[in-house]
Amino acid sequence: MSLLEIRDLGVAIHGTPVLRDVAMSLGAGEVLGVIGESGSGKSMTALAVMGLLPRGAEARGEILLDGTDLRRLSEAQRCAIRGREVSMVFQEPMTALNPLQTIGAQVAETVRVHRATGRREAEAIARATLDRVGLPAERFPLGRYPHELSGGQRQRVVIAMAIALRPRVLVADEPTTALDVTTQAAILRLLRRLVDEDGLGLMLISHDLAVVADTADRLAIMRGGAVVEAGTAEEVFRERRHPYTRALFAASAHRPERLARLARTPLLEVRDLVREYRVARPGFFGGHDAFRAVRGVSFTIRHGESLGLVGESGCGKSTLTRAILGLEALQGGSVALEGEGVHAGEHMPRALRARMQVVFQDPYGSFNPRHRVARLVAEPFHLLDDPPRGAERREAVEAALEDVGLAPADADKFIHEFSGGQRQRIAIARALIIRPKLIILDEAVSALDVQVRAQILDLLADLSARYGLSYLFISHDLTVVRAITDRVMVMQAGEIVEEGRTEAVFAAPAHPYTRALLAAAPVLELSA
Amino acid sequence: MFRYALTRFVSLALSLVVASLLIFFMLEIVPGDPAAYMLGLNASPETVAALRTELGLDAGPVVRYLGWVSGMLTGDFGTSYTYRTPVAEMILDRIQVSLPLALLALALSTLIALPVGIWAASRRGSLADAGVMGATQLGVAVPNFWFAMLLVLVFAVQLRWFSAGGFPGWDAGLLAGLKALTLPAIALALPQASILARVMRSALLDTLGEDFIRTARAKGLTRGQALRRHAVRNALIPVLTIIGLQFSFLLAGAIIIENVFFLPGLGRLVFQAISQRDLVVVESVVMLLVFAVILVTFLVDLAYAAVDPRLRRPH
Amino acid sequence: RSDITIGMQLEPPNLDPTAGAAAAIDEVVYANVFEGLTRFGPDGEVLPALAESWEIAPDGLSWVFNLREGVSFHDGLPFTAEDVVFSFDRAMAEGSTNAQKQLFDGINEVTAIDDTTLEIGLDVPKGSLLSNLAWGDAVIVSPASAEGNATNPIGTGPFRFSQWVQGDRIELVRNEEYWGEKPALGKVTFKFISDPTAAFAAMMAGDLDAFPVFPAPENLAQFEADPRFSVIVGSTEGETILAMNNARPPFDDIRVRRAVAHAIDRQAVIDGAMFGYGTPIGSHFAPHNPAYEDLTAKSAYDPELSRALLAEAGHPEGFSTTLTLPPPSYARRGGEIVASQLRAVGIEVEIVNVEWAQWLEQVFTSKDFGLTIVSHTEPMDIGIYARKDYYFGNDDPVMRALMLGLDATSDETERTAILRAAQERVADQQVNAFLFQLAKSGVADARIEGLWANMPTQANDMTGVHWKE
Amino acid sequence: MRMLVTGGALAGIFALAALLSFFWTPYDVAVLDIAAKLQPPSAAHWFGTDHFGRDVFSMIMVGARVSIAVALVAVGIGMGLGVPLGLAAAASRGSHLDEIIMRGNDLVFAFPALLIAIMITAVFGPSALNAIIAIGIFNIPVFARLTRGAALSLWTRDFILAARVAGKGRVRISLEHILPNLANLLIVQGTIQFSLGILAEAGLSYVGLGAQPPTPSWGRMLAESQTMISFAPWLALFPGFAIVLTVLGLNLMGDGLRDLLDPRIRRARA
Ligand SMILES: Nc1ncnc2c1ncn2[C@@H]1O[C@H](COP(=O)(O)OP(=O)(O)OP(=O)(O)O)[C@@H](O)[C@H]1O
Ligand SMILES: Nc1ncnc2c1ncn2[C@@H]1O[C@H](COP(=O)(O)OP(=O)(O)OP(=O)(O)O)[C@@H](O)[C@H]1O
Ligand SMILES: [Mg+2]
Ligand SMILES: [Mg+2]
Repeated sequence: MSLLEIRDLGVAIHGTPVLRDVAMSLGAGEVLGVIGESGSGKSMTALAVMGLLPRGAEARGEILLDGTDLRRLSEAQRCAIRGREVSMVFQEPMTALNPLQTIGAQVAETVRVHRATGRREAEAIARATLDRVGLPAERFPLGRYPHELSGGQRQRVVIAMAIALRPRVLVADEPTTALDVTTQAAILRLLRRLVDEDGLGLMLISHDLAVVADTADRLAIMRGGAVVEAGTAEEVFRERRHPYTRALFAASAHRPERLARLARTPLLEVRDLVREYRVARPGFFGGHDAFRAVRGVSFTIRHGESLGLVGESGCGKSTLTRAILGLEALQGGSVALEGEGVHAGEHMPRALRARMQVVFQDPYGSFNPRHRVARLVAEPFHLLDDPPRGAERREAVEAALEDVGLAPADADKFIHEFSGGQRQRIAIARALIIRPKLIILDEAVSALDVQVRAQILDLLADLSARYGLSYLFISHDLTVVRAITDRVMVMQAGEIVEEGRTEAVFAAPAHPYTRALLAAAPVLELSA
Repeated sequence: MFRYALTRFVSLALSLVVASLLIFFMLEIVPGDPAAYMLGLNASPETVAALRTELGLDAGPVVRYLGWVSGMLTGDFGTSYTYRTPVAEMILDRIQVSLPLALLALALSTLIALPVGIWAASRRGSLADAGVMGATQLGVAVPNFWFAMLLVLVFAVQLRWFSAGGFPGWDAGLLAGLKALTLPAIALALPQASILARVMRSALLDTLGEDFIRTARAKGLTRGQALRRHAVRNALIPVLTIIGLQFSFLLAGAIIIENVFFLPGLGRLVFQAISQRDLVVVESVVMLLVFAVILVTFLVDLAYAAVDPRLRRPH
Repeated sequence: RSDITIGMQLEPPNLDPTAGAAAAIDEVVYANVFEGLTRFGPDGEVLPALAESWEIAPDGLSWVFNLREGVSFHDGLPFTAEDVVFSFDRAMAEGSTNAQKQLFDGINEVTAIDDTTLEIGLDVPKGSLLSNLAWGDAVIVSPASAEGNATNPIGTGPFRFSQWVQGDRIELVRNEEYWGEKPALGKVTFKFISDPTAAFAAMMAGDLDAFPVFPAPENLAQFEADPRFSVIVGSTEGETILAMNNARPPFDDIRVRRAVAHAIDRQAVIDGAMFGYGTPIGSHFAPHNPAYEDLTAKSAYDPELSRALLAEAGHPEGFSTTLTLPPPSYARRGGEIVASQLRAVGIEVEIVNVEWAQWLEQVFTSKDFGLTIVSHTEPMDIGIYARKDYYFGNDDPVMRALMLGLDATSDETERTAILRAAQERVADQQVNAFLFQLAKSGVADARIEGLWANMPTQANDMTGVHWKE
Repeated sequence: MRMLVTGGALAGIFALAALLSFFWTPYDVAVLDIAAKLQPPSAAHWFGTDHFGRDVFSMIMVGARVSIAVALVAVGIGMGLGVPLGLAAAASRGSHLDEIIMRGNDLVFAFPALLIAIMITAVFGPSALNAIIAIGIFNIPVFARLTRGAALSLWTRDFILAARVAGKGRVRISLEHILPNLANLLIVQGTIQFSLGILAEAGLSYVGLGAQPPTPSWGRMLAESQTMISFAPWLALFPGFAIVLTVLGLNLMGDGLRDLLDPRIRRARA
């Protein structure tokens, strides 16, 4: 009999069904990977297991822990199980901790809620647990507050809270999504180690097939609130019985067809670019310190070229983007577009700005929710001296929408009426409408589900082929960069540490940081 | 921290200077002459002129402004025109009423509002919650002078539990003093408590929606435990802001209540002084109140740091 | 019981009656703490006080006062004629800030003949001298304590000052060394309650024993009905008038002034504003005075006549003007009624509510107004109609002559005749519209006796007040 | 939604009464009829008559006009000046302009509101207009702060960056992108300030600093009827109820609007 068995689980929120007949099982010492696109019901399943469904949710079915149906227990009994028998780790390490309590207190609390131990004893357990998750006493005393830790470190604290009492089941809902690749790899290693050492059952939830592939023993693939395929990892990988599973695998490894039309002439030249932020200096008489986010970066993009920029979170990628776009003043170096200098500020010639556009990471946040698509897409016309008006303008908008595979009628809708992938297409349409030479894509596909991501990548390749566009493609996702770029640069702490033809860099990374990055990136081994 | 405090302090000082200029020159253009007011209908112009000289009203506004400000720096607030007593003494007398009244009202409103707000939040959506929120809506909507009037009619005139107003002075004993301030404090506290309860509730509901509450629940804390140990303190920050604002409001805004209960407080002093054109008194008291508000805001900022460790050190 | 708590609407700004016009000062200290050579009695009669008796020289230019012996100030210093000289010289001096300095007009010298004899020399005969010396502004202070009287008043009266909790109350205690009959009360507390509702509540709640000038006439009926209280209604010296700016059009035209006067229904004003308390007057004179003449018929309520007069004066469609109102409720409420009555005959009235300080500056000093309502509370003040620069702008040589004649005589019948002539003159000229004599309506615990019913001067004389067994 | 409707209905009744009063009231409130004073509510005078014999029902209708007008214009002043200031401060975050605007706000906040109102009326004389100014001044920092805070968080949004990439300047962005996104917030706060304005007008009129006779206002009616509450309670009750109900209505409306417009709550409901 398995440790945790979910049978016929159904959940409805305010009458809307979100889970249907979900069934999964998890044994001791085993990792169950739960995969599925956003909104497929992964988190709901996890919360149902914990008995922490949101207000207005109604559940059916059985959740058996060692044969006992958790759903039949009283709230008091469930409280006794939560944290001791079944624990949970949440996605967002930044907000999962109480900012006003020390990490020691928060870990110790798990112990004190369940055991009548003294403060001292609870703290000893907390200490030992923190040591175990890789937060040694000398660098991480119990008196630290969450805001004094990095994201990865916070996630370790959350894990420590969950495993302090050595529970038998640990539910981890997207525990690494908010972290960069190297940190992600370390956390996954830690979780795997806990499974092996303590023999706990781990339910590992992710939308990223590659993340789970290395770690999971069993897989459950969800879609639309139901499990479409389940089995041992090997079986699922091998057989891919359900069409959705196959689509998911295909999309994860998708590489668009690219017809490179490389010219020799340089389009964008960046020389010794320096960008500093003023930050408050610690201490009593501290003034302001300059923090160098970008430290002397130089590179060139040629006409028609697609250049990749990779690096972990916070290494300065977005800062570099803003500097190139002339949105922020530089502290050193220069940026030139077709030989013309880009100077930050509003006095930047519109004709120059018109040659360069951008697509942001968050397909929703980059649109004013109060404007209609027509107005959103037409916004860059502001850059033209003689923008089209009236019907002409409308035609231009419709053409741009058609270019990215949307219907002309979509121009009259609001942005919230579109899906994530469609929104990103609209963002691209907006960037395209004035026919720029260069489009900067800052994490433009990171927030998308794999299948949508594949479509967008195809679109980008197609547009580049048709209009001779150049891209600066920024991402922390190596698979994507490898698929779409001609050359790649690796950035670490504000500096470019390696640069070269994409294939060459991926095949033979020269810099140790590049090697670490490549090693940490989860790779989906496609045997079939 | 220190540096932060220092810059805050400099800007506070600047604000005070601007405030003093505003107050002084605004009162300069108030029509009406204190000397003429004091001497009434039958006085001859020469008599009025003599009194103006005696009061130092002859000097130009700039000279008087500088005199006033430099006096204040040394704790000398000048001498009241009409009362002929040092303003500092008058303020000291009145503050013995206003400050305890404000504190009492604040304590009352906090002691009522916080538990009520927490209680309503923890029973969100229930009938009790709706009832409490309805009551607070009403509490906010009732003008406090109207409420004060009703309090007097019921508790002083009908039941005779309290006197209708007045203040016996602290010499008469702590109990007598507190008793005299009870009704006014209740009248002042009711709308404040309503506001505070609403803020407490909504702040708590906000924090209850935070991820770390879910984390706490996942540890095995019951709903109540999560509320007490994790939510309340986090919800305290907006509540603290409101409490700070309320204190200054209570200190300065009690004029109407002081009138209804004929309490010798600061508000009534200013009110009366304005009508008597006793401008030194008005200037000094308003200045003091502005200073108090600024100080309280400053203290509230410091209190944030006590509640929130993220603010203790710059990052 | 030998203590009493008296309610007052306004707090005195200071306690020196010789250095301020505020009525509240006298209401606390007059006849209680300070005394003059003479004083007003409960009905306005002038009585001896620190002066036992006096003689006038035949030419009327020299008065000799015999002062009481064995009198001492509250600080223990004996009272002598030198103190009187000091007090009067101080009030008359150049740069004096005595609000009623004109009381001493015509006095050229004050000399102490010996400790108990004083001589006052005059430039011209002055029939009003004795009553002038009875004013609170002419009380006797001691050179040793004069400077401190504002906050620590030291006089010769039956009560001595005990403490002042500013904003709240003033306490007086019995002066055990008093030269005259000792008062029955051991302690008197004056409590200041400006809000009429609060005053009502404080009386009802038993916080106060008496409120001699109760600010809300509308509540008197309730007190009347309650056996715990007695309502004491008397007269004051307050002629409440609708003053017109005689110096300015359209009120420089007597027909317009008469039109205004005839437009006003006095009884409606008294009923609406004062809830029936008040006596209609037709001139600037107090009805309780023996020389009073009822002239209300001269300006009886007659809107038709009013309209006719307006048309005659060239305002057939009426005109618009402003009505500046000081804070007391007789003015604010009365003003609303007057405005509506004037509107009925075509005079559009814009009400401007002001504070006293502003009223003094705008109306009284700058004479920048059309109409205003105010109560003139000084006793026997018809003389203001003889003043040249007075605020309502009535420059009348006839009145000046009458007043000179009045001052020159001390013969009662002659004085009465002059006063009647003056009343008629003022009514005929319709300098102002005369509304009513302000009533003094007070409330007291039914067990209290000895409170003044009338208010011939601003005073709360506590000497004769006592609790019934 | 229910709150919004109830609140809107409550406040709406009084708004309608105010509008209607321009054309019709049961009795003329400018005419005094002393003989008919202090009549209790009856068929002829639904809410009785006051001490001057005026019809209280008519006075409440006309009073609604003053109360609503004062509060509304004061909110208008607060928004009209506060919002642009807040937008400017946010657009120039960290600059001297921002600093000056924010410190100016703090300063206004630091002044005891009622005392300043009293000072203003001491200078200019009491009138409804000065009540408006006095209340309006204290609305400015409320809106400026709110606007700045919300605008600052909007400025960090990607769509603002997108607009900058489209070459738009700060003023344009503030007007085209920031302001429309603040609308909900401003409407909700506007309702709240509106209700506070009605209370403030009542308070000012109560101490005699609001609308001047013969214009009736709710606060003045309350103030004038105070001493008569024990024998003519209708005089204090009806204007009191008018204030309470209007403020209550507006507050309910504010809460309702917040729920309706706040996407977070809307999502939670969905
Ligand atoms: N509080 C809620 N109220 C109503 N519906 C909700 C709520 N939370 C989630 N849902 C709905 O339930 C469905 C499943 O959501 P769930 O959070 O389980 O998805 P998920 O697979 O975890 O997605 P993601 O990868 O984005 O986290 C979605 O359609 C979502 O819209
Ligand atoms: N406004 C700012 N003030 C101070 N420091 C900043 C600011 N913006 C960014 N930084 C810092 O600059 C560094 C680079 O930030 P940037 O946003 O460019 O990183 P990134 O590579 O885009 O990361 P991510 O992958 O998380 O988007 C980080 O350390 C960040 O904390
Ligand atoms: Mg999820
Ligand atoms: Mg970035």
